[in-house]
Parts: sequence; C-alpha cells; structure tokens
Amino acid sequence: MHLLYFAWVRQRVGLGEEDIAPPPAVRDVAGLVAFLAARSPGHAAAFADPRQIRCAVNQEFADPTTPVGPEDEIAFFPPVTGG
Amino acid sequence: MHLLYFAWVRQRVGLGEEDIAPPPAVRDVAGLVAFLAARSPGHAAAFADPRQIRCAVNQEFADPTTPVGPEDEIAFFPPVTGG
Amino acid sequence: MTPRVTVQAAPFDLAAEMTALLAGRVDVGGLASFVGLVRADEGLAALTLEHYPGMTERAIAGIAAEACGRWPLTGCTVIHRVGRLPPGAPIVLVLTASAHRAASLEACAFLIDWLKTGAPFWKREEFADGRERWVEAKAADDAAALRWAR
Amino acid sequence: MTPRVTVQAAPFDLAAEMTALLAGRVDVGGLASFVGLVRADEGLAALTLEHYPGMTERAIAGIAAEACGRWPLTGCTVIHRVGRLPPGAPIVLVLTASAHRAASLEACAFLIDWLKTGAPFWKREEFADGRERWVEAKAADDAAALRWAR
Repeated sequence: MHLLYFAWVRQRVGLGEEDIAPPPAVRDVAGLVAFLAARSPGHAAAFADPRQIRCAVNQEFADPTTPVGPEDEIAFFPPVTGG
Repeated sequence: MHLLYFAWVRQRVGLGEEDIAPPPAVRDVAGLVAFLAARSPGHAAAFADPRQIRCAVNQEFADPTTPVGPEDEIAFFPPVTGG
Repeated sequence: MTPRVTVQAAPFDLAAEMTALLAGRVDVGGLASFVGLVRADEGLAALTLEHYPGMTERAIAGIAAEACGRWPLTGCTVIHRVGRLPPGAPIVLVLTASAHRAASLEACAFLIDWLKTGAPFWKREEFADGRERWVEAKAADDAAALRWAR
Repeated sequence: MTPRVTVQAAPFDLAAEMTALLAGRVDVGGLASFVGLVRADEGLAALTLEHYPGMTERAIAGIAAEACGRWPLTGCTVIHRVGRLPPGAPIVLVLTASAHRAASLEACAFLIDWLKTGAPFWKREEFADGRERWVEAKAADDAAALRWAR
C-alpha cells in the first residue's frame, strides 16, 4: 500500500510518501486512518481531527467507507485551495 | 439643427448628415420624423417604419416625445448591433 | 480609476492591454477578458462596423463607469473596432481586473452583454456571393427599443 | 477537441495560448479568459502551491471534458502553476473559445470556480514578518467535504 501526504498532513507526518503493510483488519479508509494515527507522534498529529482530512484512493476522491487494499495508492491531504 | 444618419438610415436617406431648419411646429422627435419623411423619397423610405428607427438627441438616446431645438444634434439609426 | 475606452479601426494588443492593467500592482487577484471575433457563418466574407463618433465612446465610458460602481474593479478596458473586418478578426475586447475573481468575471460579462444591446454600433455583412445585409438586432438585444416604444 | 491541461512551475504565455486556440479558425465568436494572480494581502511575501502530480492533471482534464460537454466549446485551455510565487505573479489561466459569447463566458466561470473547490492544490502563505500558514478552504469552497462527511 503506497501512501502520499500533502500540505500540512505531509509536514505533520514528516514524510511525503511511505509504503506500509497494515494488518488485514484495515479494510477501508476509516480503518486506515485509525491505524495510521497510532503509527507515530507525527501521524497522530496529522490525523488528530479527521474532519480536516481529505482522502483519495487511486487518485479519486474517497470517503471513510471506500475500500483499500495492498495495491492501492492512497493520499491524505487538507481541503483543497487551488485557483 | 444638425442631423446625422447611420447604417441603413444613412443609405436610404442618401446622406450621412445635413443641417435643416424645420418650421416652429416641429417641437419633438415625433414631429421631426414626420417632417423628415416628407422631405425626399429617400427620407420617406428611411422613415417608412418608425418602429425600426432609433433616435439620439445630443448623443443621448431619445424617444418620440423628446424635445428638439435649433441647436440640437439629432441622430437617426437602426437598433444597435455591436459587440 | 478611469476605464480605458477606445473605438478604433486598428487591431488591439491584448497582452499589452493586460500588462497595462497589472503593471506595478499586487492587489489584483483576477483578470477576466472577453474577445469577440468575426465568424464566417453562411459564407460571410467580411463584416463592416459603423459607429456614431462621440456618442459611442461616451456611451461605453458611461457603462464602464457603471460597472466600476457595481463591482470593485481595479482596472477596466473596452476596445471596440470599426471598419471592414475579415472572418477571424477580433472585433471587441473587454478586460476587467479586481481583487476577487467573481467581480472580474461578472463585470466582464455585464460589459459585453451591454455592448451588444446599448452601444451605437451597426454591422453590415458581406457574403462570398456578393449579397450584403445589415445585421438585425434581436428583440432580446434591443434595449433601446423600450425607450422609443413606451 | 481535447482540452489542453497543464500544471507547471513556469509562467504561461497568455497571448500564445490564445493564438493557439484561434489559429486557422473562423468559427470562434467569443474567447473568454480568466487569469488568477497572487495578491499581496496582509503583507504576503510569497505563495507556494503544492499539487498531487497525476491526480491534479486528471482531475482538471475531467472537469474540462465536462465543460466541453455542457457548452459547445471550440477550444479550452487550463494552466495552473505550482511552486513559490511572488505577489503579482499569475497563478492560473482558463481560456474558453466558442461560437457564442455566452458559452465561452459561462464555461470560463464554471472552470475557475471548480478549480477553487475541486482540484488538488494547496496554498501556503509566507508573510514579510516570517509567519507561514496554509490557506484554509472556505466552507463554501470545499466541495470534497461532502464526500467525506456523509
């Protein structure tokens, strides 16, 4: 599972990307967020308020119930501010 | 009184501009149109259907009741098609 | 800020006009533009635009000032060409700058809509087969009609 | 017609982009553009834009294709810059060409509105006094929030 972090999520985690292999119980975005929040103090800070986090699975916007698997590219980031 | 004609009004009248001195009974745009329509066959053709004619007095859009006087610049033209 | 309003036969330089609205400024967040061009519909060979020198410029300056009152513009440029123009030629440029994107976009649309209905210009079409005709105003576009017909 | 979509650090050449949309055509009646620029509000010294390489380009291409479905566009270009930009720098360009002015203006406004709310970009502000902060999305601008919160 390939993870990407952007903007202040990246800064808090301390990494732009990482590869992880979560336990099989992690089946969707909500489960992955709970798993990641316990991974390091940086991850904990990044995921402290999930309402501030947006997620994309394989480059499509996702929600907490979106399934995740070992081959997926999963990105976490704040609400977008382009234009 | 200085008159200006634009677009097909100009083509039908056969003149781009002219100076005229209408009788004192001509006091407003409607009176001026009636006076002009009798001035020549070209004028008659131009003013045959007043609904197709727009008017400006001293470079402001006018209507049939707008007063006209000897010192005025008065223009007649079709509905505008700019942009 | 006084809008820049020009009626001219010559082509306009859009990049130069934009640069002029932005030069030395750091308070412009949005710059909207609209360019109207001659389409070769139905075998059109050329479009000739006529205007009322003096009144046309005054009328455009008036509506540009109104746009500046309705929206907080930092810059506004309207250039309308006259004379004989071939298909593909630019006819009109509207440029609006503002701190905020919505203001620049709305003011730009307002101005080009008004130019269609309120500015003293008249278009004559020439076709490849030699026909010529004056473009007729659409009823919806003829704002001046109300003033006359009331 | 495939929209041209680019995310790049380099400045863009608006005149060249316009010329490309009009080259050899006589069926374009309206060309609308919007340029977004960095404002120096509150002592802003620089804005740094980050994006999600791959997803950002796909997302913009998707919405540009949607715009081409909604409006009869003859051309559409979206260029969004990333990296560190000083006040006054252009950030984003949207260009839309159509036979009709309303289509070009509406599609241009639609695209820039969507870029604010749907494209994966994040802005960090640096101020003259050394402070830095990530720009927070306005609630009204956060279209993705619904997907998450439902």
